[in-house]
Amino acid sequence: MSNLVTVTNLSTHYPLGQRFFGEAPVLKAVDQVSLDIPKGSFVGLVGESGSGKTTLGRAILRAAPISSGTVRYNDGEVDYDVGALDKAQLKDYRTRAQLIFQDPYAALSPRMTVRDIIAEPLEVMKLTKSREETDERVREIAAKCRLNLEHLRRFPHAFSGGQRQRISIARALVTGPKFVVADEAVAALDVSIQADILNLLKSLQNELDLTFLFISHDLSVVAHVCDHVAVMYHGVIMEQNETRALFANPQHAYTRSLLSAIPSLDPDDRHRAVVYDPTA
Amino acid sequence: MSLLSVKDLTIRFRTDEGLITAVENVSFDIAPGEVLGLVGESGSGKSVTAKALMQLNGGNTVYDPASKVVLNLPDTQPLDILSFKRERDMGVIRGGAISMIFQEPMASFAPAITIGKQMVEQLMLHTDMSKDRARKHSIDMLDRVGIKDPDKRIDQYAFELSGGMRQRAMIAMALSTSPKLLIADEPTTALDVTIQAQVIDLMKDLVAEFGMGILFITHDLGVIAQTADRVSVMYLGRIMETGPVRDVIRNPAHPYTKGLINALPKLDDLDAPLTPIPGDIPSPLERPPGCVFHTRNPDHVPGSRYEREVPPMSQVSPDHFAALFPEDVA
Amino acid sequence: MSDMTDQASQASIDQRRKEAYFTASQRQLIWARFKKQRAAMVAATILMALVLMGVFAPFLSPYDPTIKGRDKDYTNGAPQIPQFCDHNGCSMRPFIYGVKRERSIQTNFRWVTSIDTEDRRYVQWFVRGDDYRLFGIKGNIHLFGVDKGFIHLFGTDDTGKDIFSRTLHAIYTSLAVGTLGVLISFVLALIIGGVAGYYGGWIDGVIQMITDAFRTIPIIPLFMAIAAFIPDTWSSETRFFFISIIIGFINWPTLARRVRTHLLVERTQEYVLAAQLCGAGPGHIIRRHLLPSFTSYIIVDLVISFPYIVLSETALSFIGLGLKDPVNSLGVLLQNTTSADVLLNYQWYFIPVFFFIALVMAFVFVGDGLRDAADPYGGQKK
Amino acid sequence: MAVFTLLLVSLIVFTLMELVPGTCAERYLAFKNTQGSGISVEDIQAEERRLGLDRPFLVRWGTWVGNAFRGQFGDSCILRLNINSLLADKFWISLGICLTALFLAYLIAIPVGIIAASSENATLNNSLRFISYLGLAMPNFLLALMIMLVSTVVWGDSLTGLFSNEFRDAPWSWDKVMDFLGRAWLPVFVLGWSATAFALQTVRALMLDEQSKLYVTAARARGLYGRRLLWRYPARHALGPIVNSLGFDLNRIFNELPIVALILTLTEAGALLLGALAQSNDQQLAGAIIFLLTATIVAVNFFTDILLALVDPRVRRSVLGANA
Repeated sequence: MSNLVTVTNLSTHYPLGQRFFGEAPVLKAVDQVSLDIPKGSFVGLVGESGSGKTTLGRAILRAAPISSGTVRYNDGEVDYDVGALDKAQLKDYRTRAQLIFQDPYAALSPRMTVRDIIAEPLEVMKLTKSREETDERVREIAAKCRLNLEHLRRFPHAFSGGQRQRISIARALVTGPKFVVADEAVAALDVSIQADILNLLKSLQNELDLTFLFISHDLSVVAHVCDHVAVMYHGVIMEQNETRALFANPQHAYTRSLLSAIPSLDPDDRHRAVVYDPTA
Repeated sequence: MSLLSVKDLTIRFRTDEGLITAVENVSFDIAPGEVLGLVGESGSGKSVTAKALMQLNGGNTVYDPASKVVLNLPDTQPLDILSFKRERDMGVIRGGAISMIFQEPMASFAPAITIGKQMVEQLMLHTDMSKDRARKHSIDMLDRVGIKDPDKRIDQYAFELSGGMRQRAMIAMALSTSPKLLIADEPTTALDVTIQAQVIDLMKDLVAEFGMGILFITHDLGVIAQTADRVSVMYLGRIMETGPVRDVIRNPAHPYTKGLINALPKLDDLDAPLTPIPGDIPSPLERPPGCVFHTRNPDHVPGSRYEREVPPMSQVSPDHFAALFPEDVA
Repeated sequence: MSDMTDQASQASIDQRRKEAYFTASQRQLIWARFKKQRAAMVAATILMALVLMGVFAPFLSPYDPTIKGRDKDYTNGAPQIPQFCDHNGCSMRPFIYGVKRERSIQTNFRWVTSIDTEDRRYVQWFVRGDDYRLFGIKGNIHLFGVDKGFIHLFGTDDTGKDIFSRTLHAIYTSLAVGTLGVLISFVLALIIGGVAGYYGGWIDGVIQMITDAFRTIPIIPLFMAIAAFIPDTWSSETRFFFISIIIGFINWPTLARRVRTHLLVERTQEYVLAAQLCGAGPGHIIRRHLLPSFTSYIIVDLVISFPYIVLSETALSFIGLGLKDPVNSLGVLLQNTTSADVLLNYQWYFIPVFFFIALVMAFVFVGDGLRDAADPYGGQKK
Repeated sequence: MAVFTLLLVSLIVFTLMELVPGTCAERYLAFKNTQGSGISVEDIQAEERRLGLDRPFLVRWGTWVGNAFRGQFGDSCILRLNINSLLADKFWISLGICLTALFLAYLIAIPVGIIAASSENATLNNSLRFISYLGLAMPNFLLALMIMLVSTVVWGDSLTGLFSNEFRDAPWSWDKVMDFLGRAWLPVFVLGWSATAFALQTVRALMLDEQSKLYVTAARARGLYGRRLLWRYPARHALGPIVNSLGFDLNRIFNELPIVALILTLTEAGALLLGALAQSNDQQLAGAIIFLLTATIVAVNFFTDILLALVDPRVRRSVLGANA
């Protein structure tokens, strides 16, 4: 199986403020990371806050700067070096790779109707020829994301978290992308809704032949939906493996610590968490 | 005798859209040394309930006259908390007999006052310690929750500590006056998993050491399974099910509890399908009549009495109750 | 059975009400919240009335406010209140008394005005009078007048100009200067604040420094310095524009900071990134996302800054550096009240003062109400 | 930083002064003309050379600013008097009046604003709101006017000026000070009136903002209540932004000063400025006054920044760097 996205030695460094004296310190948000995302796979990227997982996901989409290293995207039709796209290529890449956000409240423009939000990518990129065609596409994808078509006239403030996330997904998928980065797509949702969105993502993957990079801090969620998992800590990938293998036999001490930290649902299994010490 | 007894607590808020019911007929008891978990999703009214125990809800809150919150302290008359109208009366209880820790430790420390000053202030308010003793005691408490260099940290500000450290300091402050009841309002939600695990371990140790009653509020059933003795499950301001934590998690009686457990991804069985609870949580403006959950219950029979009547708390097993009509309790 | 249909119709009404809420745009929601504030609504009504009075001043006022419309026989005349009844009986049509002006040995050869209660002058509607232009249309019909002589609801000034007419026209001028000033400062603020907020970084730093420097200068003394050099030969229109520009300059730094802050906040919102990932260019993002996201706040800011602009104009005119007779603004009218003589003898000079205060207060209250209504957290405040 | 702002401001002021048509020389000689002495174009040029007006713009600005920073403002254009001696007392007196007004405004606004924000009494809140709006809407020159007129009627003394006639030119003495104080309250009151209204708004808004924060709830949950809670928590944290607004409030008072001065015929800086401008077109003098006013505001801002760093550890940290 060929790789849809190949990340090689990718680094993203941010300057940390300005200093009058000496060299400005940098934040190594992502440091020499390599990651393969096979076509049709559901790759999980796990890490705690500040681990650089969001930056990595955005760098792949060219929404965060690439300091060094390369990101390659090859879906059979096109073969892009993402760091070196020209304007036309970048525009094309935007139709092929999309992002789903964590916060369903901040990701939707409050002054646009749901129809306008979903239609925006089509209109901006002029992918449709007429308003009728746009509406047709919007209705199609909205139905796939199980949105009530009568609700397209409404504004985002009328929706609950789960519904908003479905709108967000519909917007990301309306251009027919091949690759989707889902950044903590269920973290802000209630448990009863979370499963619904996860199932939706899974079924959309099958139906639309998508490849996912699923970013999350929650190992148990990742374990359920992903077939590959990479564990990130302080800008570095500590361990990556096929999901079952990784959970059955974690190699890195940090992965073990993460696993032990998940509170078990069994009241009789009250073990203490393993504390990870990076210096050990 | 129970330490805290909440009976028929009903809380409404006055808003632009009218009177909104946040909590309805909630009753529970906490015994000394017992950890009661209160689980619920967003909008279930769990935080509002917690704040009601200390009358911390805002000025637009309306407590139903039938609501009773009674605190039984050793050697004193039972205190009817909701009957206190003056801040001064509440002041004795808040931070003294009952302490509270919040979800966001950053936001709950005053940003421009050192942690130490805030701790000493609380101690001097509730005990007759001298300033020096209060400071020594605070350093001791910080040490006990696992903060290194407590004598240095005590003179720092909240923004100078890391997230986990702040939550530890918050716990140290809450426990410094040896309260009889600790209310922990989502104390681990804002933390990373590894830090969350450490804080949970710390709280388990402290329960063993101090023996106070705890009301532990969270949306995470796993956290409850790890910490609580008994659990109450809330949905849209009502208690759906309550009982010993093992009974409720292993043999849930209420469809909502069952749904919650089925929706949760479990690490030990990766092939188990995730079953969501259908539909969305209704907005507080559209509280369903009858059983508030019937609109999302997958097994709901249209036209049944759950659409009109509020089901009573029926006994499932000793100590285990669910908001179902008796004929539906298996 | 009818019970059932009642319930059904009630449910459908509920449903429609909810649907209206869900499909309500931000503007409709703000309006709905604004309507609930009684003080702001009262202020808005007063404001609307004042604005209409200003706009239709030429029609509503019986006379030309300049020296053209003066009443030579009634200088420093007291207000004439129309009445229906007097000792001679009542009439359906309101009337005022005529006045006589005479000078004789009895009055020490000074002009003395006396009221002749036998001389009734009836109020007429839609009378022909001085020519005026309203929206470019010539007219000479005025809302009311009297059958003979003049009527002065608010009295006259020392040259016999009708204070009522002057007040209405002054409201118009003050509003016009204010609007022009707000527009000028708004354009400046949008450009300067917009550049700073959208680009951020060092550009923002430099612009902020300059804005802050501008904010430090006490602007009124500075512009007094400039206004003092306005040649007396300037026409009243030129003067009017110059004052508007000055006032626009007074106000821009505050607005520019607001624009910048809004932009800085909104720029980092996820929905902006979402639009960028759709391949939207800066133009599209500014037009479709950023501008709509804060127009309501900017409008609120504009309304709030309005009273200060009116105040500035008044202050400048008041010290004689702004607009001058024959142009009529509230500031010019207030200037007339400066002498003790006025307080002692001609109290009606103060009537425009109340209009001025009402105008400014109405603006302040409306602005405040709008601010509360547009506050996204307002509804959640406990 | 403060010096930089001042430089920038001086450039703006100087440029605007330059933009005004006519140079100092032209104007002085034109003034002389009216006094009967005949002046020719050559005279003007000679005068311009003498005053250094033929030098490039930036050089003149540099000289002006250099002198200004040393407190030397040169001679007045028309009056031909040293500006320093012309201003001296007058500037200090007006500064004193403004600062007193500012001080009094906050002395009233802080407690009242805090009480207004923490009280849930709707009548009290609404009436305070109304009063402070009235303060905003009623320009203080109107207020000054009213008081003056009333006092003229009631006491037969218009209360104008800062000194009674017999003291106007007298050297400073105890009696003169008392006389001064007896009259200075009026401008202070008038200037303080709208300043208080503004400050009240600021304080109330800031307090409402702070009170809704979680740390206040947390402090209540620890048993604090009433005044102790109010002063130690929200009030203390709202102090920073209040201190921050001092400079701009002073600016506002300066803005109103000349107008009030005009009505009350005070002969201090504001009215002097007005006179300098309106009658004699004296840009040297006007520039000096505006420079001094701005320098005062910059200085106040500088001190409030220091004060802020003392009050708020977060600011201290960002000023001194992360290691402090």
